[in-house]
Amino acid sequence: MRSKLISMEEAVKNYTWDGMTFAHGGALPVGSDCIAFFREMVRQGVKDINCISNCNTQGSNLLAGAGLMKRMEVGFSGLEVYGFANGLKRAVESGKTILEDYSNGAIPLRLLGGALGWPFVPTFMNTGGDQQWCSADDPESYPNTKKIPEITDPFTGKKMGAFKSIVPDVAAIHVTMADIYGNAIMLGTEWSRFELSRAAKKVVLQADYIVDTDCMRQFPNLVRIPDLCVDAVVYWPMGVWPACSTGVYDSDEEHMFMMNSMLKTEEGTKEYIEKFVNSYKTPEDFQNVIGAEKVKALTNTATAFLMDPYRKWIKTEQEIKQLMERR
Amino acid sequence: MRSKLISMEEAVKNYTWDGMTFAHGGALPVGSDCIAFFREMVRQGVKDINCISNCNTQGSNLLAGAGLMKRMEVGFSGLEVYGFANGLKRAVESGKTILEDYSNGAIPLRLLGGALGWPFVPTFMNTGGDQQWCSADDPESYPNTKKIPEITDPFTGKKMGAFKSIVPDVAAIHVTMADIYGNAIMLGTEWSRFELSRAAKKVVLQADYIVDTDCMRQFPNLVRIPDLCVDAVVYWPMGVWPACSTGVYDSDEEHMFMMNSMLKTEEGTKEYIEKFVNSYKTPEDFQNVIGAEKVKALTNTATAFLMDPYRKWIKTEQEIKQLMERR
Amino acid sequence: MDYSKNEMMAIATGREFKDGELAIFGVGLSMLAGFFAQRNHAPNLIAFTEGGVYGSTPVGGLPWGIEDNRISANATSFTNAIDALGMLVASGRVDNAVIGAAQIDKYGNVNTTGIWTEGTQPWKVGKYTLPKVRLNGSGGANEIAVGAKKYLIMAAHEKKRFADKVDYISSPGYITGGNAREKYGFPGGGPSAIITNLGILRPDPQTKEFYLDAYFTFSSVEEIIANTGWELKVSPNVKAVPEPTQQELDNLRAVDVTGSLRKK
Amino acid sequence: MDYSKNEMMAIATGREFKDGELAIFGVGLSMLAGFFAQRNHAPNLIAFTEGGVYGSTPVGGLPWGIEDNRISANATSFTNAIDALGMLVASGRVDNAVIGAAQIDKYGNVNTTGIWTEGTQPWKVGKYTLPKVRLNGSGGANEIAVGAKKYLIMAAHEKKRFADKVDYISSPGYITGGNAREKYGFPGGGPSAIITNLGILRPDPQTKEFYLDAYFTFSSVEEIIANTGWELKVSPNVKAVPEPTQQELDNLRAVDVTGSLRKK
Repeated sequence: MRSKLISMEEAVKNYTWDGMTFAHGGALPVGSDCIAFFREMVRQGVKDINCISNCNTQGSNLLAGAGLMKRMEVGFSGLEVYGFANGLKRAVESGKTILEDYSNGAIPLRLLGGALGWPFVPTFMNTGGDQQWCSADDPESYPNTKKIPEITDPFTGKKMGAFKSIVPDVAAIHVTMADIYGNAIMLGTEWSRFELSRAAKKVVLQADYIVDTDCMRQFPNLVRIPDLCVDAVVYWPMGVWPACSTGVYDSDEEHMFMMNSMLKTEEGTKEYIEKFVNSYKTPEDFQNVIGAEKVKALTNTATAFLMDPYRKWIKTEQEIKQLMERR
Repeated sequence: MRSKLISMEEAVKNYTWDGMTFAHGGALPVGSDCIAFFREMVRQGVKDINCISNCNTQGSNLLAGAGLMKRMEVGFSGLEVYGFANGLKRAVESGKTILEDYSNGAIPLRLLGGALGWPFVPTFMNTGGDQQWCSADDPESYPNTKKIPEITDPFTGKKMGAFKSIVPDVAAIHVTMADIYGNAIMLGTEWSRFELSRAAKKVVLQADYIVDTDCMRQFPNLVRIPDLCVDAVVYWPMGVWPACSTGVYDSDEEHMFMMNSMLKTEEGTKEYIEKFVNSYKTPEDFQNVIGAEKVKALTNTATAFLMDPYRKWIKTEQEIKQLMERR
Repeated sequence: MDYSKNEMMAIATGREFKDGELAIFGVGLSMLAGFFAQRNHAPNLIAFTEGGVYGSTPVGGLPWGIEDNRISANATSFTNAIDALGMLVASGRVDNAVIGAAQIDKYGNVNTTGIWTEGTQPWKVGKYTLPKVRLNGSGGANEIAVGAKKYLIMAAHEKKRFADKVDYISSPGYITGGNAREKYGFPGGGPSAIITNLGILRPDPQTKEFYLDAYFTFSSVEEIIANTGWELKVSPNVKAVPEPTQQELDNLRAVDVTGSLRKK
Repeated sequence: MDYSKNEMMAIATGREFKDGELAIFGVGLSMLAGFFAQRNHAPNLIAFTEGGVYGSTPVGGLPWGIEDNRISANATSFTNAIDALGMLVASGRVDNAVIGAAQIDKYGNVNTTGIWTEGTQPWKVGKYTLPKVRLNGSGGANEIAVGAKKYLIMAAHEKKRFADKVDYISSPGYITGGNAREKYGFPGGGPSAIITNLGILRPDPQTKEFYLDAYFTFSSVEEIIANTGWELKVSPNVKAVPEPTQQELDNLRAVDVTGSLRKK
């Protein structure tokens, strides 16, 4: 099998385009999303994105704040204890981004439906309330009957709702460890990454570590995303920053608040992009943008022990450079 | 939290009853099913079992051969390369066991539906063929329209089928490792054990090893069955014998064939039960029934390295005895 | 009074959790109330978060999110959202939970999605219009609302939050009251109490309209009525909620390491 | 002839796998044919088994089952049945596969469930009756039949197996022929070939009835017609299947370590 290891720049160039349906994962406000991939999307100015988000994250907050998100389907549009997502909030309130509301249980089930090749999934979630009755895509009809239509259980005759399955064009997924073929291990909650990796037409992984395939053979039950689901692998340490990657680094409280407050305004967003998106090219530069001391503090996480069983298979920067050149 | 560790005898006494809907897992003909639990069911003579099997195994083969299985829903009723399951075959051909046919993809999805609290799951599987048109429960109607009824996708108007979800009364599940609270790690394919552990009203684990909870805290992503899904834990080494447990022992080719040929007849089945069911009481006796040399040969498996990361947390026989007494 | 209103609210919420219940905790106040209950009177309360994080307790301070490393550092199991929200919550297996509310109405319907200019609410104008203020959406609270056997709603008691009808139903309570939930076949039973910083409201068994059941000693029936946006019915047996015991305060403060609830 | 009929059948089956395809292997002959293809001409053929066993090759002999330790010893990933059979196979993602058959009819419908006494078949008597001989059921073959973009059917060529109509459809092929599959919305395309120990049958593009496309050099059109239970149509361009090359035989035998196919 051939190596799927490519650069972040290539990954965004080859796997994103204007107007695409893009999904991301973890898609958790404080943990394990492909934030670095979003930064590169913003740098390359991919626009009119139809974004499938389980939850909003600083990645979708940035994309929306930069005016690049045309539409979003989401279960939770905030940043949990870090507050409202100002970039997204501004885009939605101004009408720049059309937001179609679901819940945190709904998006994973709709991805499950996509993964299984079902056109719909039965549900009790999101019925009897305004996720069902309001549709941002079809605003004129209230109560809406097409977004989450009523169906009948053929066995009991009881009524319930139906979710439309989701098949994203591309999913960018953060993983803790990947080998060069795309076998991947996630530490911490999978959230909806397992279903997403099967639902999307193309899958790009963003990994904190590149490990040897021997690691996968020792822990095959941990490899929840096998190579055959994956099209490309990008090595990008601290790629979830300023959010956290379980086992690797904590969330950067200072930057989480600062970033979110800068995204409040267009000017602030421009400034943020200058300082934290256009200010680096390589993963090495990126570390400098974060700052060595900050990286040291954040990687000193109480979850670090979760990585211990796998450290001996971690590829060095040098080995990874060689693997990239060898393609 | 209290220990859920109990003896095999107690487990079958407390969690099985005549006429119950019983599900088992792995439910793979050659791997990782709770065969020891089935032996105890046969010893205690639990009867009229409504058996939910993803596949037949030597456990369901024995239960049916012993005349204790009233009905079965199953995707595959054989023993793969080990041939037809003679005990089950005899029970079905004689009309003693009513067998309702599905497929290997169907049973897991029906358990998924049960786990999610859905009354049905949409499907393309098992439609356009005799799993849909024939019903052993409702034999007079052909083509049958109630077993896998036709439903309509509310978004496209296209037709598809619907499976009835399954909620077993009790599931007995083999796992490689469990702690005394019911946190469990499976090595090898999960088959449908994850869904089963959420679909069943009660769950009993049969474990090759009891490990310390520290093992679970080191590998939380491997703990696919958390304690809150589990009612009881039984320690039973070689519990899958004569089939295989990935990472622990291979299938016993000689016994697989011998057992299956003995199950061909009622007499042979009686003899098998005498020799391999009523011939032991404790896990220790059970090892002697298998034979020390055989155990040595079977545990010398090419998959043994898969257990290496966890060995330091394995509880000794002595520690387990103490844990049992402490209750 | 040697405790804060938020501490009273957290303790009153914690008292609603019984030993041995299966519960899902959110972040913030809800998690503090839950872990307080576990420490104080419900040692066998089994809790998890909506990401499928099992068997863990916070480390190094209150988590910033349900997937924060602070709640992942000592977990016994990590699974996924379909497991936690689909198989355990929406399916009807969870006994108890806590959700928050930006707006709440007399039937316990919760709005966390947006605030509309009066008169422009979708249910009033018969179409979906943009909210004046976009909030966070339902998150996993909708799954709790449809699936939990019972659940608690926590909210600061203010007239503008306690509306006769919410602008948007993010998490359905009893919808239009009575047996309105039955039409949707929800596995869950609906909200069992609204616990505020002033007192406790409970649903009428028939009408499902929330009435005032009890007030905190630092508040009063009058204050609560004055801060409720609908004509709040008062129980004939309305009573004062017992003040926190020293043991309860000690246990709460042991959980609230950062003292986030102390501020009065 | 320095090869066996089974070896010819395995090689002819292997030739149908193209490099880069995503394939699911069963046990026995099907797995040998697949791994032969991978070794011989399709190095990037990606294969998995229905248990969600990925990236592995057999160790210590041919596996007794798709979950046997012999196929689990060097896997890169273990998941589950819903992943493998639901998300990869039934969903329409798999390019190619092989299934076996106890009985097969002119439209490629496969029976692996039971054999009925002539005249008592459910489709004849209009009710479900007990089979005379209970077989193994469909296993994962039904998911392949509904979901795989294309798949191959392997069977020993005997008149009683090759029936005008199978007793029971365990895995639907083209059902009643023509576009009959469309009614069911199957994601998959149906069977692309029936490969026997005598030759290769392929479906007519319109009628979907299987005709004789090619015969093995040790067989003949006449022998194949004589061993087929329906009036087998013969392609005007019917041809001999090229004999195995030495390289093909070497690669097959390197995979068939136990020589299970050698027996003539």
